[in-house]
Amino acid sequence: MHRTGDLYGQFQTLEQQKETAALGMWIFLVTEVLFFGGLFLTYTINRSAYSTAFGIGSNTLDIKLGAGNTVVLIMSSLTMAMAVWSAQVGKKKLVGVFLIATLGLGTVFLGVKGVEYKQKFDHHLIPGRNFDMKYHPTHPMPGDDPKELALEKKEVEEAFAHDPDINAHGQLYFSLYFGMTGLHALHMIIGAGLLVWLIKGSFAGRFTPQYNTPVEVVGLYWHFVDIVWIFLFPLLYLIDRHR
Amino acid sequence: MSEHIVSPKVYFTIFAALMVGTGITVWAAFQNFGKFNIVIALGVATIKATLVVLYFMHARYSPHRTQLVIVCAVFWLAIMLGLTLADYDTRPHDMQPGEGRLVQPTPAHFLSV
Amino acid sequence: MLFITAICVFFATAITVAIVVFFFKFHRKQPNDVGVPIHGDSRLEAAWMIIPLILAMAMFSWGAVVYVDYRHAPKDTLDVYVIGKQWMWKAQQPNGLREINELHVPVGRNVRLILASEDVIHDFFVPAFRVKMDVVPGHYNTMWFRPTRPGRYHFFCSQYCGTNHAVMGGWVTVMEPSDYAAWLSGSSGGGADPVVTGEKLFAERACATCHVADGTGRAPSLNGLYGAKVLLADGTTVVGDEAYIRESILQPNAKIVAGYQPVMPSFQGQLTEEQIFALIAYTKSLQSLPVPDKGSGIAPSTGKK
Amino acid sequence: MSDTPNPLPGRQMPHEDYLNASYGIRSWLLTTDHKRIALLYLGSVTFFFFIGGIFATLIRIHLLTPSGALVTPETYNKLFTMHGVAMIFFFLIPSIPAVLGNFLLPLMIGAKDLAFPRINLLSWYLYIIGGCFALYSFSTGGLDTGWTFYTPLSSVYSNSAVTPAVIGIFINGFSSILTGLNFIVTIHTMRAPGMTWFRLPLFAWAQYATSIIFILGTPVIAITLLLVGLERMFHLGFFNPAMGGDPILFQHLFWFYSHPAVYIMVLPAMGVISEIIPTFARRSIFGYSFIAGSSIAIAVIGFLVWAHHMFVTGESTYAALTFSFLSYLVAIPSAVKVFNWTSTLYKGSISWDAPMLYALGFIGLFTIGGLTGLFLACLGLDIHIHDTYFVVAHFHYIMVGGAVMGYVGGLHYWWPKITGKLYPEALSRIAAITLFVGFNLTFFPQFILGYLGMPRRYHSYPPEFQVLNVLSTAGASILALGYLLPMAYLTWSMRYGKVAGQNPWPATGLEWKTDSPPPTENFHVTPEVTWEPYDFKNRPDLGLAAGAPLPAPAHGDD
Repeated sequence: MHRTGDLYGQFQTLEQQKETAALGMWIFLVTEVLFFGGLFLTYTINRSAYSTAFGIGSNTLDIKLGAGNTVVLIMSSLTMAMAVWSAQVGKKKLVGVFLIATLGLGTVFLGVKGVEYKQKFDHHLIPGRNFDMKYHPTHPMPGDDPKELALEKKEVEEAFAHDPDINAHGQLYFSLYFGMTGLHALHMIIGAGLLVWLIKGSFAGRFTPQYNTPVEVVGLYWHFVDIVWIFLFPLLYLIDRHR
Repeated sequence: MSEHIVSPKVYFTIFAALMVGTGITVWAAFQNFGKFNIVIALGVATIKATLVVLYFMHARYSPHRTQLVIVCAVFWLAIMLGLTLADYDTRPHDMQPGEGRLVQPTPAHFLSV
Repeated sequence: MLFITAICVFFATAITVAIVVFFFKFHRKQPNDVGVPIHGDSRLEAAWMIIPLILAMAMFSWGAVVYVDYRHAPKDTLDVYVIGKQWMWKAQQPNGLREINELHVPVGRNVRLILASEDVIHDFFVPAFRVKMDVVPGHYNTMWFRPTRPGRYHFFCSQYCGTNHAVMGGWVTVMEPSDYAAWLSGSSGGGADPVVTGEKLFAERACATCHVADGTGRAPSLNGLYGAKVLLADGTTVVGDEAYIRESILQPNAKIVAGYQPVMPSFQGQLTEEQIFALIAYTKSLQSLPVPDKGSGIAPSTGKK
Repeated sequence: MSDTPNPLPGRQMPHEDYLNASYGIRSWLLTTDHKRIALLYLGSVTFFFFIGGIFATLIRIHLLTPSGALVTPETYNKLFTMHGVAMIFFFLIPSIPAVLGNFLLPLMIGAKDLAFPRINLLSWYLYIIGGCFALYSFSTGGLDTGWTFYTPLSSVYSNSAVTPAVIGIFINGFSSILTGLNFIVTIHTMRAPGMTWFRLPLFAWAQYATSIIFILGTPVIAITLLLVGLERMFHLGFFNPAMGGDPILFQHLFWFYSHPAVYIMVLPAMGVISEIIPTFARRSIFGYSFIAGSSIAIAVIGFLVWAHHMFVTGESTYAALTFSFLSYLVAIPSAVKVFNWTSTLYKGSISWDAPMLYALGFIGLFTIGGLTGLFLACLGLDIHIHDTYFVVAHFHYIMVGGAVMGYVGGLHYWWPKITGKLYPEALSRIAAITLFVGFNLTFFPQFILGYLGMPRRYHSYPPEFQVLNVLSTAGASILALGYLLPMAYLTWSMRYGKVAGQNPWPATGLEWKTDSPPPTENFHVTPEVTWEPYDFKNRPDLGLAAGAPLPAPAHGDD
């Protein structure tokens, strides 16, 4: 199909094209909801079966990093929304600024996630042959809070006394943890790629009050990724903190 | 259909609300509310998600068609989670020979051998 | 069954006849002929939504009654343990007699099979009795039937389970009760009485140190546990059935009896399915023993049997 | 010309159409034209149909004798698994939507293309990549888990190439999702002026309903199979009871998609039938809004019944009762469709063209398939016939008797539009009848086999089942002939067939108002719809009014 300016050949008007693109993205997000939904269901069923193991697994996560990341991601949603606004009101320069801010915050999020993954690796909490919930409490790492570590140790020991298979159940928790956060991170990476493309476009001054469909559509996607995290954070980090 | 432009003021208000929500979740997680911990955590998360959808994603100002799409997503998610959990949750109340009570263990499984 | 078949045959025939009749009767005579433009009739639509709906509900109700009955065995059953593994069936009679790919049952008794799998999902299917049930690893499923005529009947595995799925079957032999009794005592070479095995295990694995019969131990007495309601720490009750006993052996902390500490270690991975069956059989044999006033997990309202 | 009236004899001047607009392999592989993509799909799904068909043939030959003389048990298990995977995921699910839907949807609603042409091409590439993974799995060790991939057999115990297969289906899933997304958006935003929702062809309604299932169901199977793949590769325990996982959970997730997937296969076929019947009965369809509504109802209720595949897994009795009840509800919209189609024949002017024969065959077979579904939905009966040949026969009646009949019938019906040529009429009628007879002979005995207690997926069976198995195999050979025949003459007609003209039947849809084959942009002038669907009376342009002059092949009105 031929393209005239910003209008693709199969459409009659720019407005129709914009509506279509937005609807397309919304429907894509519906499939994403169900895609993550399958994981959430798996998580729910297993968590209700093994709440102790899941609680212990959850408590080994670093709540400061998790909460910090939540703030970072929500902030990136704000800058994304502002980028859309800038395009809508024709502040071409601001579009680029806000997009870069979004990308920056997204990168920070992924970086923190990387740090957390590294920790889990060091603590022998990657599902597989070397997985051992007992390892970390007995092998302190530099920078660990001894009080917290002692608490963890007590918790793990108690759990082991009753259920020698807590490692298997803990592995389930971490399989789901890596599955869910990994898939979320993958979505972030794809989103970051889209942002780079948008930033290029914004430098070329492509986005105007008349034509800002790409910014808006990518914005929808980005906010969705944010929403997934809004649910992942309490489910993975906070389920058993009150013990 | 003219485009509705949301003012930055709204965005910042929503952002503030989301921050407060995050604060509440984290605070509540350390209190012991028994069964209600999970309810609070997911309740706040749902409110936060709704705010994002309505304002950041402009669903509030979108055509009915888009709103219908969102409702469908939530509805189907509810079907999947609801009906599956209904199976698991009714197993403990299932009837037992002569007793009118259940047999099946919860998904607790473990195989020996 | 007959009802459903009749309805289905009726509708299939009616539609076929209608199609064939219309097909010939309204065959186009002139190349330019156009049919009569009838756009529809809401009354007709309503009729053919409501009538099938009523018929469907009748079918549903019939099926539901049969199913609920099937899923809930009567009380006085002869319990046989059946284990499926790739690709054979092992059965164990109440007296411990073991069979492979064979199952002997007396005629006229309610027989309940307690099904467990050692590997993948299987399914125990006796076409002649119209019963089947999946054998799911990690779960106990039960099924029951009441044989009415002596004879030998095929049973199959009907959930696909790998290479030799098709040959994972055998014969159910239905015998006169006297023959069955003779067969049980006659072929004693099969194995020890599971109650005896269970009792031995109970001692060997030091269960008896805590589960003291008179209720003075660190754990509740098991006398009278089977079939009774157990009061749990969270205030709910649970029936002391096979599934509960199995769970309590493998995951002691899942359901703590009221008034006791969660101190029992898990026997996950330390007992075979058959040993668990034996322990359950032993627990069942304690059903009629006197329940101590204190130190039993049984809910007071139920009292002893 | 053909014996059917042809209001528009072939244009005299040579015109450009989508087939000769550009040449060369690149112009096909990089095309964004929905019509060319449809043909790419046509080629690739036919390829998978062949593969699946070969497996089916071997299965039927193997089952001639009770001991199964042809192949080893391992090979047999691989054959039926690969038959299922190839046929379901790579033939039936894409067949009507991706071939006919792709070709027709924009034409039917008067659009120049789908909403997202490049995503449409991407769908095809995803399908091909997924297909390559599946073929890789088939050729390096095969696949022996059953197409249902039940855990822990698939995730732990099977020694076959499960991982590439699940990756293939995962990727193919995204092809389905993107197709569904494209269709829904297209129907919402790309309709021509005057094409209101209630003037949409019923085929478009059916595609819409199918797309709902695509976008809501497919992501769930994608994530589920992804988890199975991960479980296999990294020895995780999501569904493995030995590690604390739950195999029943897998079945819930699997059937959440795979039951609605049955409607993905049959709904578009119902759409095809709803087009063919009014055309050849030459009268308005009976109960338009009820047929349209029942498509949506099937799509929605179809999502609420999945655990009826699990009545004997030990799911809770309450859940079983609920799902059985809901399963009966889904029977109602299907019945409504059958009644309406039959009523459309009443006082029509019925011609005996091949597409009509396929359509009537569809109604007959679908009725049997649907009614036997009532047996399976009945809890008490399902205990006995679950996982037996009764189930096999039932779903083949729906999928082969229903979906494939619809697909082949639709191919015939729109063949003149797709290629601009007519197929040989006599041969095609013979093929339709051969298919119908062969199909019934193959699968009807299987109902009886199942009721007698022969479990499915058996490479050998007790000798008392032999007679019925031999009958079934005999039928299968007739059935194979019934499939090869259309493949041969349709291919032949592409070159030697008579020129079809715009509207050979004639039919009322918008797709018949443009050239055959259509030009790349579908319509020379954006069409405007002023007529009601399936209305033959007020359409002088069809040239059916007694004594009416044939309409002039004016350029302006198309």
